[in-house]
Amino acid sequence: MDKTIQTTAEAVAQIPDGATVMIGGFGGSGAPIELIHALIDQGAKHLTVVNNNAGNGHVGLAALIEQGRVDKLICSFPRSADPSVFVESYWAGKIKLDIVPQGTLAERIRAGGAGIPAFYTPTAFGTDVAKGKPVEVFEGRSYVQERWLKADFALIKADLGDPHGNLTYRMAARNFNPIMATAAMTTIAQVSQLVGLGAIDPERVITPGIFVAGLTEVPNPAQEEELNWAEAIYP
Amino acid sequence: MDKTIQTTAEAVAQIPDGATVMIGGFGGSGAPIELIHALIDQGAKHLTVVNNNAGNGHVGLAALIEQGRVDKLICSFPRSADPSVFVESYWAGKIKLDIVPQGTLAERIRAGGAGIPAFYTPTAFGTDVAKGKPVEVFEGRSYVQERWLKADFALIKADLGDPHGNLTYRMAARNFNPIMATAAMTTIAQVSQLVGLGAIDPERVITPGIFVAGLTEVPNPAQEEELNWAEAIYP
Amino acid sequence: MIDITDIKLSNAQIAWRAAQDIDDGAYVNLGIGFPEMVARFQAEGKQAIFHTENGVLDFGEAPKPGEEDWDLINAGKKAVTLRPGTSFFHHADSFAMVRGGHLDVAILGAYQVAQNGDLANWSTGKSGIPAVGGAMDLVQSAKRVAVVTDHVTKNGAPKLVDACTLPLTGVGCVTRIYSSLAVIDVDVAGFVLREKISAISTDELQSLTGAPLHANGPVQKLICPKVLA
Amino acid sequence: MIDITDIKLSNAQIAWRAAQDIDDGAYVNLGIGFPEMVARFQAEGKQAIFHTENGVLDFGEAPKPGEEDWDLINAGKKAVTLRPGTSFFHHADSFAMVRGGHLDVAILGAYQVAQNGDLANWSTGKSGIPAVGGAMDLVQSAKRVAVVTDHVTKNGAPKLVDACTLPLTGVGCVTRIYSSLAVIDVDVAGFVLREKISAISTDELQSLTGAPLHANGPVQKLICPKVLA
Repeated sequence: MDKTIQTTAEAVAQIPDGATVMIGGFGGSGAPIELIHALIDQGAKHLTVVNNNAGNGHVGLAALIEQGRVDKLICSFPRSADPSVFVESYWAGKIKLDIVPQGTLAERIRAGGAGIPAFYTPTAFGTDVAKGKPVEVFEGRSYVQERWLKADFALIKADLGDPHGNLTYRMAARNFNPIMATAAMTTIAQVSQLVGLGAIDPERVITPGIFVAGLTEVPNPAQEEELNWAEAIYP
Repeated sequence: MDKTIQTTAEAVAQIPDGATVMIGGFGGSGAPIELIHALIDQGAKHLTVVNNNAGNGHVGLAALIEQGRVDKLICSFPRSADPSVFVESYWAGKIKLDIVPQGTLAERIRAGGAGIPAFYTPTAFGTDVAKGKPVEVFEGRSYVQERWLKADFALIKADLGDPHGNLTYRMAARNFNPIMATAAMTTIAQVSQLVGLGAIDPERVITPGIFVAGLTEVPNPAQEEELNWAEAIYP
Repeated sequence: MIDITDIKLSNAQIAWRAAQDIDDGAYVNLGIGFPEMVARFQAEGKQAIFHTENGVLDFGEAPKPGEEDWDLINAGKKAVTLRPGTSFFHHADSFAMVRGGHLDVAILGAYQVAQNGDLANWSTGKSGIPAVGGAMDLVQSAKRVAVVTDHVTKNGAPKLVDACTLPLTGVGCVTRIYSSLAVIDVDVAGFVLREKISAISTDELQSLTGAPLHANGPVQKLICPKVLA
Repeated sequence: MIDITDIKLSNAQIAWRAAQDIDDGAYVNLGIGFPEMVARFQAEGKQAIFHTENGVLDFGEAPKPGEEDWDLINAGKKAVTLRPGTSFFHHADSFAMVRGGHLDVAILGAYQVAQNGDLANWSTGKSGIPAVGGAMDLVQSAKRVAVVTDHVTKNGAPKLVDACTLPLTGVGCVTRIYSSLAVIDVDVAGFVLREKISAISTDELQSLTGAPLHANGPVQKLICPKVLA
């Protein structure tokens, strides 16, 4: 078994129009810029994207939105240093926004991967965000029922990867990547370094290969912050 | 801040009669034998214990039960190579048993640590174990509502520990230890090696120190399997 | 009633047959005891990846006696070994893997399997101390749930039944049974006979089965290597 | 109405005052922006441990310009540094830490705080694109939720109000307010004045506050170092 894929283009080739795609990262850290750009090149449209943010500048997720590929965004914080692409799309009515508190977003994704269709959280009780959701009292406190969140595909960024799909992450670039890997039917990882089977210490594996359908090596991946300082625009 | 405690006796000194105590481990792997023995010496009784099993031989959890300290056991699998202590206590009506499917037990503990008062699982739907529990249908499938599980104390076994309580585990000895650490008001860890702050690679920390109230070094900890072959009896 | 003592498959042969249906790279959980034997009979060129509830993925076979590390065990508390590709995780993550539907196959033992796929394998009823372990999680959530079992109990009673009389492990979960006499699928029609050993007739097999055996396409010969370690 | 321009505390002074209430070893989350300033004013001999939503515990201050590593950032997407004791974890674990009640203190900014402890700090209403981030999780689950804020808006309107008119971040969650004029607890009685700057009278402070200020014990002088970086 070898889950290695030669190119980012090949890695995202199967994503159809209308797919729900989770994209890892928090701001620029952990964002799979090269996979997103490959998805732009591939052309899939009418996507629903799950990401903590809404893109920054004109690269990565912002570029995907700028190309008009995203019908709906599920996120917690659609602000950034340069959110102009999202803001313009939003006010033009080209993109729908579903705001989810960050911890609820993370837990819904984790629940999707863990086979938990619903759970209760104190987060957002009594706020507009919880409107219309079931509320239940446990031990005298009110909680909101939240539902799992799953995706057709997850595009994630990892540090090391082996042919079975075992992955590690680099520092805070871990963020949403490991949980999104569990919640998608098909998880595609870009890894900064592909290593041989057995080269990753079993104690250090953060995402076991069972969650990964394919991985492709992208050495020296672009960092969103640096692309934005260089005023990069994709494509 | 230094969470180091000098002795196992001191580490368990505050556990009162009637406490709910989570004890890590799966069979012998990851079982904090020395902390359990210190708890026997300490004398607390009428305990509710949460553990995957019910002890083996006459050491560790089995010894705690044999001393009559455990009123109730919450576990998934009260069988072992030598379950005689539990079996005799059970048939003598000295200990109550609450059987929980292993994955539900793990998720209830995780929920306790994660502030999730209830969640839905497909596990045990339609079985005796789910009797009396709320059932809800999501997307055409029936799920059982399960509640979080918390404890007053958790006694866990780790490999490396630093003065802030950051912990690593050794191979499959990880099991229930990291989740129990999150679900107790007070988590006490025995570590095979106490290392200086900064000596554990931040990427390798499995239990961040926020979950640990105190830790004590037990070099070369006893392994339950080996004690049982030696027919050890505690105390 | 026919005496199947000399014609039935051994546990090793049943395990061999179950192993033939496991794809290369499949993620598999084997129940404690008899089902563990399946790992020994993987088809040539195929390598499954085994999961154990206590937080190990892709572990290897048992170590040599004396070389056990008791921090490296499987759900049956037997020592296992590392392989290139092994990973460790805690119990909640382990069952997230199970419950989230990420396992391709779970193979378990059975006291009874009903024609609607219900499985009873954890409790013999009132007597004895109940012990469920991870079975209830596995049977509800693995993509494919199979059973390896003798076709009848030691007393000759059917283990494939109309409806389970013992406490259930899971409802409607079993899709294939590898018995000591046959391979039987469980689908909306009930028990569907796929393969049987040549030494028994369909009528004889039916007489040892507690619910109707349906046919859906040809019934193949169930042929296993005769001698298995 | 009294002009507080020259007498009110600076943001740095408010942050300094908030920092004095943080115990050594406390686990603390600071909101993006102004609240982040609290980290700079920890009391002598006390070292809090800072949590950031994106999966870092016990991180250090900002690196020198040019030495940033953009894989090591905080929730405000600012570069931070490693410390001895740092650990990394994924987002679900990070918010399990938050939601599970493991943080000792969360300090946030506010648009409005109501006398029942309701907080509004995420949306100014209809205009603008909503962005909630992790605030709703933090305010419901940290052991202590405090606010650092100007006492009034730029237009002079009270930020401490009878009832919030802006969309809520959380209900009944704030227990202490560090404002530019006073330190005010929020308990069952409503706003309880604990400390105020000497340059303002209690009546004047009340006139700038949208709900009654109660007394419960002596009101201390709110004294902060005058010049803070």
